[in-house]
Amino acid sequence: MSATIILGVIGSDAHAVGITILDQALSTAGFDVVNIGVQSSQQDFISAVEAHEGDAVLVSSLYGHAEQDCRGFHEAIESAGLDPITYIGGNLAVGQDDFEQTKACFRAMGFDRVFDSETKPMEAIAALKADMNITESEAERTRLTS
Amino acid sequence: MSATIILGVIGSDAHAVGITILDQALSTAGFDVVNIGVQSSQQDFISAVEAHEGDAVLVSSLYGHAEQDCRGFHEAIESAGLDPITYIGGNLAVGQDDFEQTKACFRAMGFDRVFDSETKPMEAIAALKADMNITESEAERTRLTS
Amino acid sequence: MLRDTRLSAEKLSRIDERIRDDWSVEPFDFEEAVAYHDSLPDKKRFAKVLQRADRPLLQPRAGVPRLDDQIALLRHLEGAGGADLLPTTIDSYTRDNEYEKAQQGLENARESGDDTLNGFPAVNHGVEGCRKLIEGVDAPIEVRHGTPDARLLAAVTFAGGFQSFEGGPISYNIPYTKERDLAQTIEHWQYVDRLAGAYTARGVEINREPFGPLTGTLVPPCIAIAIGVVEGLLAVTQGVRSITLGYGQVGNLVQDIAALQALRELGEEYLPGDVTVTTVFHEWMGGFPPDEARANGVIALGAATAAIANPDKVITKSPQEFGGVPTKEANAAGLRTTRQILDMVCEQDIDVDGIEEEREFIEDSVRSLLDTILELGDEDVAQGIVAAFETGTIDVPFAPSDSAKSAVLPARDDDGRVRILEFGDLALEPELKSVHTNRLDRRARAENRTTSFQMVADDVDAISDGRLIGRRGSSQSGGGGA
Amino acid sequence: MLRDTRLSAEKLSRIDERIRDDWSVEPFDFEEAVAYHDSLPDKKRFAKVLQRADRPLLQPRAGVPRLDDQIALLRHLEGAGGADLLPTTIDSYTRDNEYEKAQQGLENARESGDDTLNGFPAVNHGVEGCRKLIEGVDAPIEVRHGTPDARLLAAVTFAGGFQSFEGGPISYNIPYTKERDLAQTIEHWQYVDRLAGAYTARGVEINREPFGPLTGTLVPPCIAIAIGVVEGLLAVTQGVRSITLGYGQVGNLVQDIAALQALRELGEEYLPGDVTVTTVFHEWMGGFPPDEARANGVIALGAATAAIANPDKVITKSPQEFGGVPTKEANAAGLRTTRQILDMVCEQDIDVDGIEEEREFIEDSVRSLLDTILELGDEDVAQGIVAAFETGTIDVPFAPSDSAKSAVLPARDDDGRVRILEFGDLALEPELKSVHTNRLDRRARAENRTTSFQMVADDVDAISDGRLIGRRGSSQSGGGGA
Repeated sequence: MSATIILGVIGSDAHAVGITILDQALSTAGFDVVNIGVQSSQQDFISAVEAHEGDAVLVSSLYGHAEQDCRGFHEAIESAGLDPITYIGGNLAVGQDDFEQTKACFRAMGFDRVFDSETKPMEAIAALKADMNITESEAERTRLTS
Repeated sequence: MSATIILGVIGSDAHAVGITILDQALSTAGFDVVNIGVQSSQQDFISAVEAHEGDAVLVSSLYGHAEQDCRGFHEAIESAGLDPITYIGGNLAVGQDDFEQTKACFRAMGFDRVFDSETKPMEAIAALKADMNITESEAERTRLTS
Repeated sequence: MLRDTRLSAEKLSRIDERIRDDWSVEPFDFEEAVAYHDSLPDKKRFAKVLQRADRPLLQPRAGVPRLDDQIALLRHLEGAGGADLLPTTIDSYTRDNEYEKAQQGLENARESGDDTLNGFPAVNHGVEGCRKLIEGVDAPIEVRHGTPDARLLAAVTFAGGFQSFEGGPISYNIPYTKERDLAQTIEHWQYVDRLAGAYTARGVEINREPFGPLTGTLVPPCIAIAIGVVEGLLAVTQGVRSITLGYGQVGNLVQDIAALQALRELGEEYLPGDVTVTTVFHEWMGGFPPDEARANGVIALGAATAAIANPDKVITKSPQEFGGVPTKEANAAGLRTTRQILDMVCEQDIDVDGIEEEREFIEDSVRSLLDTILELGDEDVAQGIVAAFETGTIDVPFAPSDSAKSAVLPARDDDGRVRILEFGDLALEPELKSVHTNRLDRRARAENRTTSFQMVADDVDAISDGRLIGRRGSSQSGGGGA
Repeated sequence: MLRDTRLSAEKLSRIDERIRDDWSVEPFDFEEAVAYHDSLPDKKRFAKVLQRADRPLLQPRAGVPRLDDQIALLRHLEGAGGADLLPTTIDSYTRDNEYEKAQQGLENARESGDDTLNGFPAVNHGVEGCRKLIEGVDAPIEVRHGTPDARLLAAVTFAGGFQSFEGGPISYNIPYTKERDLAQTIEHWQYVDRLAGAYTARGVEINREPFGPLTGTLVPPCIAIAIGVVEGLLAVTQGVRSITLGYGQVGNLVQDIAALQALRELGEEYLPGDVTVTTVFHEWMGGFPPDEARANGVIALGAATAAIANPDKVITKSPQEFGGVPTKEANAAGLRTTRQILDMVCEQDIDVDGIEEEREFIEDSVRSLLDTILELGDEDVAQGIVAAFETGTIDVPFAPSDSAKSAVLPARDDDGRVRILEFGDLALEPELKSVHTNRLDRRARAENRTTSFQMVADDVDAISDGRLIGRRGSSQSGGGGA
């Protein structure tokens, strides 16, 4: 398995704890992780996909501006001739939102999966493996659940 | 001023703290207080009004059965040829009730005033004085607000 | 004549038959009941679950009239609340042995869908109803009530599979009733404890829990603990082997921790070695603020205290305490708030100064009271406690019962600890009394007022008004509700 | 070249004019602004209200885009929440100096009625808008933001009547931005502090508050305190005389109390005698449980800690913290829960063992860091702090900024205290380091695992998962959100 994951926080958002831990967890699970850090623009993500042949893009956002920050993101990805799997996770709306509604909104924008901020790295890892048709070896399964 | 107040807790209810403090506050305010204690029946209240020529009856209830315990109380008072002022106060309904509704219910049963359990003795004293047309002397007013 | 001796098997049977005349219950048989208990899995054995726990277990209060509703309520508290131990709170008519009124209430509830009773009428539900309840949930359930004469309730609920029973002859008489005779109540509870002992002798350990908070309002720890120990002694005489001694939070961290330590130590000292003593801490039982946010603060302080004092069990309150019986959601919320604090604090090594001094003061005071009780009864604790209440040498503040003098009045000192302002004839050594008096005088001086009943009234209202101590001028005085 | 010296009056004026080109703001005049401040009543003078208080004051966080909404929100927090001090939280676009985007957001908000910005765009509202806000409420208001280059924001809000301003060149760079140069940020804040100093010299005391919690997640107290002291020193050089040093709750009672004591003592020691040092305690800034009942537990533990440690100010959280910006009702509830506990506990004399030892350890560690910083800068603290971050001798865990190494990794010891697992090049004496290492090794042994990044990840999630320490096997590991 050598899938490459582009990881970053979009917009003006500077919350680094989540991606630091996600980075570590994805690396341990065997993915090649390119962590572009906080305050990354749409173009930063797209450039990273191009430069590293990214198979998936994990966008994190915790400050409530994700909808604004991601507007046109999937159109830009398509214009660049790319087709990575795209996930987004975090606190995606300002205020006390109904997550189902938020999820539908981001799905409509083109994200393959939408996670809330309670999501554990293992869930994202499992989703990536499912979406990429990566079969876990017994060894890996043991490690992940230990 | 020598108004006589009959004070007690109705039904099977045994909460004594409130009437202990009310007793003390009413006595300090100059009322003659007859405290018939907890677990008093309707008849206990009526007998006390008769025996002590009570001007007012203060019924306390904190265990949520007040409506049941007070059913027919005012009819019984009337049958006995009595006409005291009647107040009730406490936690008057089981569960999280809407106090306005509870108040309307007990007013309809014949109580002159209905108080919630947050009521301070001073409020009851002020109400009694207003309902009995007792004018406060300056001295009393000072004492009450000190 | 009342004596602290074990009832004979014959007397047990005789009472057993007589009490069934009070209300027609389906016939049930002791042997069959023991077999039923034996069929229950370990997780429903109350004493085992409690005694084996490695952290404080949480238990809420809850009781509604209908069986299905009660099962649904308890399942919610287990599931959404994470309760470790479950309660079934009995309605007030049953507590008064008014089974006919309870029956009417139950039938009204069934017809109208409203909760016209303030608890679960276990006698009316009968053995079969109780067993359906026991089988309807995962955790063990305790009977919580306030019944002076709880003989029929005990007979039905023990046969119905309950393995824990709150109360005692003092703690369910003094704060709960006006005219019941204390000596007679003790006789009634000798039957309850003897029946629990009979099950215990057959390997079905029935846990018994004296009700520690008594009148729930500023009860001085030494009084609560002395009475708990006496009820423990009475129960043990009848064969009970699992005793949970209780104490209600007063809100001062040092005093509450010290009291819980004293409760456990004195319980272990005074009760025989083959009795397992556990402790239960009740979150604040006095008046609550009429605001859920502030109520959460009161609950949380109780939880933090428990996390440091480490009792075996905590009885939780809900943020809706002020308004009476809480919704099941609020009840579960109180459990989770308590759990979060417990789990965040209990792994910390927190040692608060001054606990040992306060604990010794409480222990000396309890010994002073217990010595007098045993002396008055010529070493018979049953006779002694009756005589002690008659003479006021033991007393409970704000007690509605004619059996208590209610001459004792408590107030908080300058640190917020509950002290005694009026002693009546309470049997405390003079040097112990002077500690109370000096501490209260110190507070009075700090507030530039005299110690008086107004101070008591201010303290009764203080927590619901948002503070611990009813300082002069801090609120409008008085004590409407609690 | 960057130096810790006071900007000249000419340089202040020059910058003052230049920054107004960033966004067209209505012209405003320093003299007129001083006169406006002079017209404000004492209850709106932030530093006075804070310094005169005899108990910890409560302040929430709150900011919405529209002026009328912000006034209504703050009035609610004053009225229903009982806040003593008010905040105005600035939106993220303003923090990035993207005033055009903030303007669009504000206009969208005005048209749609939705809050399309996550705060109040004070620059766009201008001096007049700020003054309407100041006049619309009773209590003083602080500007709370996270803006690396806050020059225009400071100029507008100071002229607009605000008398307290959070942040600093390190605490609003390291946790809030990726690419901003630290030396340049310090220069920008020299202007902010110099402007605050100019008002102060005219009798309008502007309170400045370094942001203590930094990245908000398991920040070792010595790091937070050292940076707070450095920012205090930088501000004082520019003429600031009212400094509020901040610290964010880590959840261990002893460590939190010790850290708050160390914060105050070191602040008073390192800052000149004519500076008034106050302290602020932030309720837990890490990930919250996704459950309001449990969140109340986290808040309550913070309140209890504050009641014992007695800081001058407490920044409260709401039970809806998990879900992002709370409703105004939840925000007020967090204030009242905190107030109830504070007022119940603050009158109690609670002395917890081990605080002095932990405080001395923290103070020794802070001195070790500050010595290195001053040495690296040849006694110039501005140069020293830049060099220290460049070399990693000072560092912040989980920092997004390229200016920090982020090599430091924290984890909790067996008692739940935050220790350092990976030091990077952090300038701690070897004997101090060994304390951290030993404590973490002890925990690892207790859990039968090795110290590793997994331990860090488990600890990051522990409180939101319902515990303090991320014990092996206590949850599913990992750290999705915070």
